Amino acid sequence: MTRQIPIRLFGAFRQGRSDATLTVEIDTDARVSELRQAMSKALDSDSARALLKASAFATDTEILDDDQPVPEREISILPPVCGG
Amino acid sequence: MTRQIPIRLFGAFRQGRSDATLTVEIDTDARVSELRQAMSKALDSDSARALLKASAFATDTEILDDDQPVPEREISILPPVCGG
Amino acid sequence: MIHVDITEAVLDPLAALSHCCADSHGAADLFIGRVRNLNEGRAVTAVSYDLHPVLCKNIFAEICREAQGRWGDHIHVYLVHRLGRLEVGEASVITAVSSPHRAHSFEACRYLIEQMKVRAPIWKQEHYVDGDSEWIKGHALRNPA
Amino acid sequence: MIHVDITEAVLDPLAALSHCCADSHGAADLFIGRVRNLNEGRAVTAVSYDLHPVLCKNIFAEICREAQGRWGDHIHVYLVHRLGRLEVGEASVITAVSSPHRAHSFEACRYLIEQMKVRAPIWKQEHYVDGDSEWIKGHALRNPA
Repeated sequence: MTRQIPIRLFGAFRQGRSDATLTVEIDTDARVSELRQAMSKALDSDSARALLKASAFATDTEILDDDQPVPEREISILPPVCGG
Repeated sequence: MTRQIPIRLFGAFRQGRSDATLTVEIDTDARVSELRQAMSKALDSDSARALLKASAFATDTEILDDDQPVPEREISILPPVCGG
Repeated sequence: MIHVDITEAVLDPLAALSHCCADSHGAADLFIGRVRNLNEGRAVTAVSYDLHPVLCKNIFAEICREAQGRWGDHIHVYLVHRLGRLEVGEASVITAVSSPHRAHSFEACRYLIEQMKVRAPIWKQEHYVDGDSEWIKGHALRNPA
Repeated sequence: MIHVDITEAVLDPLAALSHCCADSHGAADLFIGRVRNLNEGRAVTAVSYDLHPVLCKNIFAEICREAQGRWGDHIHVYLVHRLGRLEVGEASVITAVSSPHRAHSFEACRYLIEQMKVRAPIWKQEHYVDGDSEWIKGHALRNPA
């Protein structure tokens, strides 16, 4: 069994894209590390893949660890931050 | 030769006084320490004399040391400060 | 009292100072971050801020609660960040704290801005005089693998 | 740029932030001191400030120049104190600094208020709920004899 995960994109991941979401397919019981692999395959440039390595997956309430199961909630990918 | 020195009063030195100046007489060539003695004699309470010991004489531009000659300028007596 | 927000509207320092005020508070410190005309030697004309609204407000609230944990539940805390495109000189963030004595206001206000910068999901794209633009490198949120 | 003043008018934080602003300054810190309703356990209703106007402005300017000496001539510095009778909650002093980066704004703004408190010829008479009033003990300006 697999499921489709729409990943919300922010910051540099939006560079040169018209949409703010990237959808990938993972196993139903996949962990965040597998989501990371699937997203890496779906990205179209080395610079985006390098950015992904420094980026965190998150829900609306928490940053996810790589060994957590992917929760049934909206998932975002957060590049390194620089507010202010 | 003596001269009259009007000393501008601030803060607690104004407590219970209608005027903001206390005039004392010192020798023409007196130093600040002598002005301090003259003012001490002119004060009417022990608490004011105690306050004077912690207070500084000053012009509009500088705090005066006790061994300086009393300058020919307006003189103020400044109790310990607490702005803000 | 805690107030956090993200907004596309111009930031209002007086709103921050109204929030950070109480009869028992003798001190308030307020910090404003503004868009600079120069960053790492490049002439900047504007900055676009992208952010994750819900997570951002959650993190802001968490940082504010931490400040109250460190400097006292009675302190008033304010943290608002702007969203969208800002010209040079416009305020991107305001943090403010009021407290009975000044040391806590300064320390807590500084804490808010320092923590916000490394933890809040906010991204900054600089627009340069030469027409180029670039997403600024920042602090990784990813937990060490 | 340095702005110092003493005034009987209500203090204006926006004037401070307008002064502490430049295209190259990404940061501004502003401190407000306000009259508290409690001091050393006594309920306060108001405070009267007395000060030596000319010497006060001279000392303010000296403190501001020192801040520029320590954190750079380019920083903008603002220091204004109020005079007269103030009710609880009213601002007695505003200090503010803007600079390219935030650390200098925080440090210099703190410097202004700390130095002002121990060096400026200003005196505070507290008025209490019970009708009593008292001149507050402060920091001696007298050079050690």
